[in-house]
Amino acid sequence: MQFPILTFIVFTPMAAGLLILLIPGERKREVRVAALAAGIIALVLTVWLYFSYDVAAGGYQFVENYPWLPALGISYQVGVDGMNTPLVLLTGVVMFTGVLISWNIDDRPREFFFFLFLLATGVFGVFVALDLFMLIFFYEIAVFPMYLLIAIWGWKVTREYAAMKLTLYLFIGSVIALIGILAMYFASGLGTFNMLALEGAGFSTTFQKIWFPFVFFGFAVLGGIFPFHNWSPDGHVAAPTAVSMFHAGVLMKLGAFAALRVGIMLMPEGAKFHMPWIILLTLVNVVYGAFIASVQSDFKYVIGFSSVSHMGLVLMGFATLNRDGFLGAGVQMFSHGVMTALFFAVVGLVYDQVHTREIPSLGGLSKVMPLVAVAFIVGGLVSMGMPGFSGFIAEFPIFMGLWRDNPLIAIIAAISIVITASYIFRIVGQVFFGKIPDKFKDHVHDIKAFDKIALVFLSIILIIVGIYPSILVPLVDSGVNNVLRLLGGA
Amino acid sequence: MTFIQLFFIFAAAATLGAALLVVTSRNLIHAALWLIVSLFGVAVFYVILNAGFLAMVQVVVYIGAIAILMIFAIMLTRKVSQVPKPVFNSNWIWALLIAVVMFGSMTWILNMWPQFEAIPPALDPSIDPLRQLGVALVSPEAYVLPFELASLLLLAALIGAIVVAWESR
Amino acid sequence: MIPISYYLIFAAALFCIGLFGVLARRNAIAILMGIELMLNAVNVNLISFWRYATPEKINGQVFAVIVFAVAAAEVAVGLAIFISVYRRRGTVSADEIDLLKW
Amino acid sequence: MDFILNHLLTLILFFPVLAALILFILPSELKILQRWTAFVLSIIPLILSLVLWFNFKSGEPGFQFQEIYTWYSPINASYHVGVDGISLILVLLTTLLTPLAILTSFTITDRIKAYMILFFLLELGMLGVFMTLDLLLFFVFWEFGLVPMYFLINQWGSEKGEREIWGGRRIKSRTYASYKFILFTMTGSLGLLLAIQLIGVTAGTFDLVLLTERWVSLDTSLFNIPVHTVKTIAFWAFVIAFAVKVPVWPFHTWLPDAHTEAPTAGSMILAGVLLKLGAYGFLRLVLPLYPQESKYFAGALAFLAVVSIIHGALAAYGQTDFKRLVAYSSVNHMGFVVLGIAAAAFAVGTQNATIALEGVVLQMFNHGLSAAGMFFLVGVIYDRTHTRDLSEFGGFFPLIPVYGGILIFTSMASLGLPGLNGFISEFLVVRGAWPVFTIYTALAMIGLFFTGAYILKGIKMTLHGPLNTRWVGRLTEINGRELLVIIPLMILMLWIGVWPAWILGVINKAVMTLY
Amino acid sequence: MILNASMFLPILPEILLVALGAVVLILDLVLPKKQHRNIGWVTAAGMGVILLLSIPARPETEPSLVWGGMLRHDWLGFSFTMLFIFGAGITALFAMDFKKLGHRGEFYLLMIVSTIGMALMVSAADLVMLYLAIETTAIPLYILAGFFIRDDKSTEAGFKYFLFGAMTSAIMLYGFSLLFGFAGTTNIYQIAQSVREGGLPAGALIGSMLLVLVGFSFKIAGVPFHFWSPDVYEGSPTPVAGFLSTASKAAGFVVLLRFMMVVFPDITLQWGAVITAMSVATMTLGNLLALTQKNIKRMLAYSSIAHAGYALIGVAVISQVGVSSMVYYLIVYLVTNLAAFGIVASCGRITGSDEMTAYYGMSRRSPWLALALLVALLSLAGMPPLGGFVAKFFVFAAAVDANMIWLAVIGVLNAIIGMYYYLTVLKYVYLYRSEDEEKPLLVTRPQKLAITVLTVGIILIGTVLVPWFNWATTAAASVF
Repeated sequence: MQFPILTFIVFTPMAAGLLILLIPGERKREVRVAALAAGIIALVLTVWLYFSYDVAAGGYQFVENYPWLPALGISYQVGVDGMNTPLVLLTGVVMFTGVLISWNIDDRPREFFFFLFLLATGVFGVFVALDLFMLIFFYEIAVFPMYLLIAIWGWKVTREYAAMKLTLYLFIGSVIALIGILAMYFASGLGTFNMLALEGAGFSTTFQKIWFPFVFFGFAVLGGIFPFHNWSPDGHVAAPTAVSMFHAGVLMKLGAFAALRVGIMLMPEGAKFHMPWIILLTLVNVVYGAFIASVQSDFKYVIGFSSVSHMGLVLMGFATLNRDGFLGAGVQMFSHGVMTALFFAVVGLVYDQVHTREIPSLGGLSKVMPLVAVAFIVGGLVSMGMPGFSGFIAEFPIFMGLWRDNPLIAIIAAISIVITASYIFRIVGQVFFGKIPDKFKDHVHDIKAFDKIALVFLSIILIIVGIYPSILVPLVDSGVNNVLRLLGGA
Repeated sequence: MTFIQLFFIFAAAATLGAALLVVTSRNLIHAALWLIVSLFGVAVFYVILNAGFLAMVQVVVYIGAIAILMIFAIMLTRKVSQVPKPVFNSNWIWALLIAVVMFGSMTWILNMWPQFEAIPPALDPSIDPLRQLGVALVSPEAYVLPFELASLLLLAALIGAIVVAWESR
Repeated sequence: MIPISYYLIFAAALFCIGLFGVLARRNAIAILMGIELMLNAVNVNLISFWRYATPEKINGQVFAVIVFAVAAAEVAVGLAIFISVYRRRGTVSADEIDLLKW
Repeated sequence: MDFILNHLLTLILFFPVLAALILFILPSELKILQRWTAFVLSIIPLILSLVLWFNFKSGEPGFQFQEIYTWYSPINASYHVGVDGISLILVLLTTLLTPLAILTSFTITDRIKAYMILFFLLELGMLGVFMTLDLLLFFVFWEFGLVPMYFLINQWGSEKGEREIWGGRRIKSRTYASYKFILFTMTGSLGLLLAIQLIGVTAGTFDLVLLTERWVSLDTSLFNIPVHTVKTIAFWAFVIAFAVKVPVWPFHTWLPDAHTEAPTAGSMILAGVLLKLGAYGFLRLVLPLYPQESKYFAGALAFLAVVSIIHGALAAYGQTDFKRLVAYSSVNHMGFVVLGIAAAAFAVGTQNATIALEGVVLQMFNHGLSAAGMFFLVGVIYDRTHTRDLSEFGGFFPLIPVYGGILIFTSMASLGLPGLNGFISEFLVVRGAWPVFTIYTALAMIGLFFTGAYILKGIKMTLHGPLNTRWVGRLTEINGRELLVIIPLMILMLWIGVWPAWILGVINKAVMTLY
Repeated sequence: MILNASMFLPILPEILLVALGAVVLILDLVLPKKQHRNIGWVTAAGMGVILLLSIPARPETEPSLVWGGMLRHDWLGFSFTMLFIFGAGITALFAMDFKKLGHRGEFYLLMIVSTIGMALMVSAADLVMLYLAIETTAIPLYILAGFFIRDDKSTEAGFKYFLFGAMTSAIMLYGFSLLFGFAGTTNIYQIAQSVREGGLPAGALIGSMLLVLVGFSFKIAGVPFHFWSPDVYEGSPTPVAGFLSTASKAAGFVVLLRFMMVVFPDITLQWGAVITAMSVATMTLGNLLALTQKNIKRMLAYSSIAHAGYALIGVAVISQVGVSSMVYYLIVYLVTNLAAFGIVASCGRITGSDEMTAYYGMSRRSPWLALALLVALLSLAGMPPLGGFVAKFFVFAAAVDANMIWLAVIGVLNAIIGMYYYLTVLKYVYLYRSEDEEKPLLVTRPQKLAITVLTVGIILIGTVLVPWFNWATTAAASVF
């Protein structure tokens, strides 16, 4: 009996959250320390998991399987392969840094961390689930704390609206997907929710054609697919920093990942049938998202829309249905997760100091907070797919995948790179360089040590993956094999 | 048409007429009185149907208790009973419609029953319905449970009625 | 002899008159009278069914007895409630008891 | 020693990263320490590349000092480095110019640490391009080099000047220039990126050595389009990317702005090395990967080259800003490089081609020396006068004779005066191109005439004529540090001009084995 | 005709309840006024003891008719009996500290009688028994709804509940009488057979089905017989409203289920369609109307209506899966809604208001209570890891299984609307501020106990699935 590491990973945040609840609400310091401890434990566990995954062997590892409701074939079954191991690590990273960044939350930190950790448990659960019921179970656990986190601790102006919009969008998506899952369950006739078993269920082509869009779009809403992406920028903007990090960094991956796991992997024929037009939607995501981002004047909206654009790339990678595309998408999920967490951390830290996010009113911040500037630049370079950073490692194969069947789309999508570059450089110039406006001069200070640790940590991950892709790519590749096997080696 | 049928029709007409007056009388006391008439009419049918005991119960319980209770209640809430206000609420036309449609559909349903035109079979003289009823109500093989429950219900109703009607100072 | 249809149609008519009273009357006590009419109609039904279909069994009559009991309990409770309402509001008119939105 | 020799390229390539890290941990108050540390550290790659130079066996065909490691296994991209004669020279040029540029930058006072780190990263990017033998990695370094340059211009560029952009907003010239620089080059690279992806998809590898076989011989149709068409499009994607960098008319408009606004050292590197990246791209990628297309479109390329030469010369003549003048001269000189490449592409396999290519490679090296020198000298005078306006200069010779002499010497090298390096390479290019594109070459010769004209104009307006008395007393003679920068360049100019065989030998072997 | 001990075993819970009622009645007489509150403890503890003592009374796997066919001793009835006893105990805990409620022995007595009625209702196998049980459930509830005789709203609630209940039960009774007549028997397990033998046309059967359905719809507050429930819930004392909306409604559901399945197996197509339509109308209307409510009890009332709609899906699909999903749904719903009303009761006891505004800033006043409310509302909304999620999952699964995907889709769309208003309440609780923030909401001990039990229960039902599911399946299987 091996150590049930996945179970530990999934339930560490939850247990920590419950423990935190037991601390009296006014002892904020203890609450924070406990949260940090939990973050560190989760990080250590995920790192350990990441490096103990045996790439050569491939397949699902660390599998645990306990019956949950045998009568309906529901089991608590977890396991990781090359596709989700990085995502588990990503979640650990974001959780850890999220706690660091949230150190200054002063309004009911106990509840904040409880909800945040509940969210984390949901996210972990989805990533490692090998059972459809379990997947949807944790998926929804991951969705609803979002509402409270945004509504309570978010940006005063839009939080109520944004939180509700986000929750309803995601909830709609998840329940639609739920219907699809149920349909799969009954159509398979196997009486099990086990994904591995359902992979071999041999759904009829007609069934797949009908149900694939339900499942795929149901989950892809959370992945921010056009035209269901609307919730995402609003949500990002309204959310408090750590939540934005979680939200854009991890949650959107959750949608994309589930769309892959449940949609593409279980209904490959449906995927083949529908992807040719879905790819056009993702193209809109990529180009339109980048374009909208470039005309925003609110710092956070820029990042929000850039996430839409980048998640479009992930989905686009899926939509190619070939090895390169999946590989790129897999890497992009990780890369974008870290990058966007970094971005939102930066935006949050800037906002904490200057209390505005209007880009034209900012300037010269690199002089007071040089590290923040550097971190933002690193993130920016990643986001424009600059070689040497993880973004390039991710985007390149996606485009290669596109070239195989959709050369025209590859060319159009590439426009987004230039657009991204243009707005990133514009923001860098306007926010961090130039003269500091007088009104900020006195009260703007450098960030705290914890924040620095978080920023450096995230930046380093981006760079390491960028210059040494072998640390990540073979892993993802082994996961891609798993997908391709189901797609008939396409 | 036999005599008994004619009698039936007469009694039915009287009962229904009284019932109509119950639901239309402006004066509630009148309505209550008409209710007694109507209930009495029903008791007559029980007699025709060889259910003498029930007819008696009808008279004792319904007319003797329920109707009188209502008259008491009417007296107690007299203040409003005499203020001239419309008898019916504004939706009475719908109520009428529903009642008529209901009647139509009920007869239609009943008409479908194969034994709709059945003639009463002769009663087995060896069976005493009253004794039968008595036995049934206390036999564990029959209706003792409802019987006991009914007593519980009446007790609860009694207590409950006191709770709401009693205003302690 | 009287066919059962007579009774049944009579009962249906009585029931519908009662129903009309329930739906149309304003005064709660009048409504309660309507309900009593409906219950009586049911009893007529029960007894005639007993007499025509299952005279050898007694369930129809038992049912009717139980309905009596329930009706008594209902009236007692109902009137008590009316009186308590009346005490508070000075009316037992169903459409004037409208503090709640209905 | 064996370790060093076996991993020499990697060491050279990544030493700047180490240097950057060392700088990073230095305390930020000690400016002098930072400067000197940077300088000393930048010498080490130079030494290593000299070791490389002397261990390079010029007679052997193919790439030497190859190293290959897995880098991005799923798409068959590997860390594959190696040098042949052409890249060797450019590596040397890069490692040579970097310390000189750093030495030049001692005048920088603002955020020295960041500045120096960026410089090392820039060096990393440039070296990477010259060394790598993997198409993907080539692109990695190609793009990577942009970023430090962007920030160098954007942050340490000239303080003055404003530009109006659309919308009527006024922004700093250096912001405008850096923005234009990065967008031009990135847009240019976009096609390159897509073409590289296309190649990667069809050939299944990014290794240049393998690609030259697989891609060139590819003749099935792609995406239901004739392979010829696809290749033509890819060819132009490559060409445009490199042409932007070189720059060839009409893609050159970013260059005067960038050069003008960049700090002196930035201009030196920009003109000295970065422009060579484009030309190197032509040599390393375009010619081997697209032999037929290159031949087919050589005429067009030559046309663009000639326009660049003439336009560059005329534009340079028309400038009153000294730095802009030098910047346009780069357009002019790099035109010769492209002309030579076009000729070689057209006459592939002939002796003319070999000669032209020799000229091209040498011209790249030479221009690296002279352009860097010129920008440096402009920088020297700018440091003292804080203006670049030629009309405010004049009659400086008596005030600063040593500087005057150096300026004239360097200008002459740039001009192509026989006996100095420029002459040799331009002659070789013209000699190679003449039989191939006679008319174009003839037109280019006219361009050369204008070259003389603008160089002389520059000298005249700076050194001669009436003295602007404003400068008396403020204008000091060139100092020791500055001499330390310019003298190695002058030595090389003279050396190649007088005895070019040492370098031509290496070039010749490389060109012969390659084409 | 001989009574023996084994005959009493199936009605052991009911007998014990009667005994408890007697104890309560006596205590009400002998205890000094100040200690009357403790009758609540006695009731709650008594319910707990009854739960334990009833274990031997659990049915065999094979259902059997007992007491002359009056009752059917099966798992469906037994399970729900247990649930009602549980619910009554919890309600007693919530009511204890309510002014003018908790110290009245009559309150507990009436609740116990009503519970007995429910227990017999869900087991009844005879029309006579069923009717009587339904009335025994309802009549004490009429009084409980109007228990605050000095409160306009409460008396009005009792008034409306009574009038509407009496009318619908009369209509239902008419349906019963027809069924009796058509079949010649009052035993519901024989009706179907004898109607079939009697050659009754389907139309007549459908007609009586519709009449009966009126009464049942009233019990479960299904559209179009729903509109009493918001008024009654709002007006009733809150613990009573909780009891009404859970136990009474669940009892209605069980009866509906049993009756439809057993009595009308030959017209499933027709009643299936009716129930489906009712399900759609109920959940949609309930949710839409809940959206605009400003009073939390009214909101919960409309949400209860909506939940009846979801549960009806389980009936509408007419399958074994459907029935078990409905039973599961009811278990969850009972626990969850009790919790919701209980928290509202605890809160309203102090703030004296059930308006949404009273909930502003609640999480600052009483974080734990707020958290419990969060759990309850999110369970109602169908969020994991709470019971509501699993319940909805099963219900929708049943719909999909029956190839009624459109119904499942309507269900999920409704779930989204539901999500909206539950979250709105949570927004008030967590986000909005109020002036009373410094004043903590003091929850009394019995309430704490009840809320804790319910909250833990909600989570347990949502995570540990096997026992509940097996329970629901066993109960469902015993219908047929």
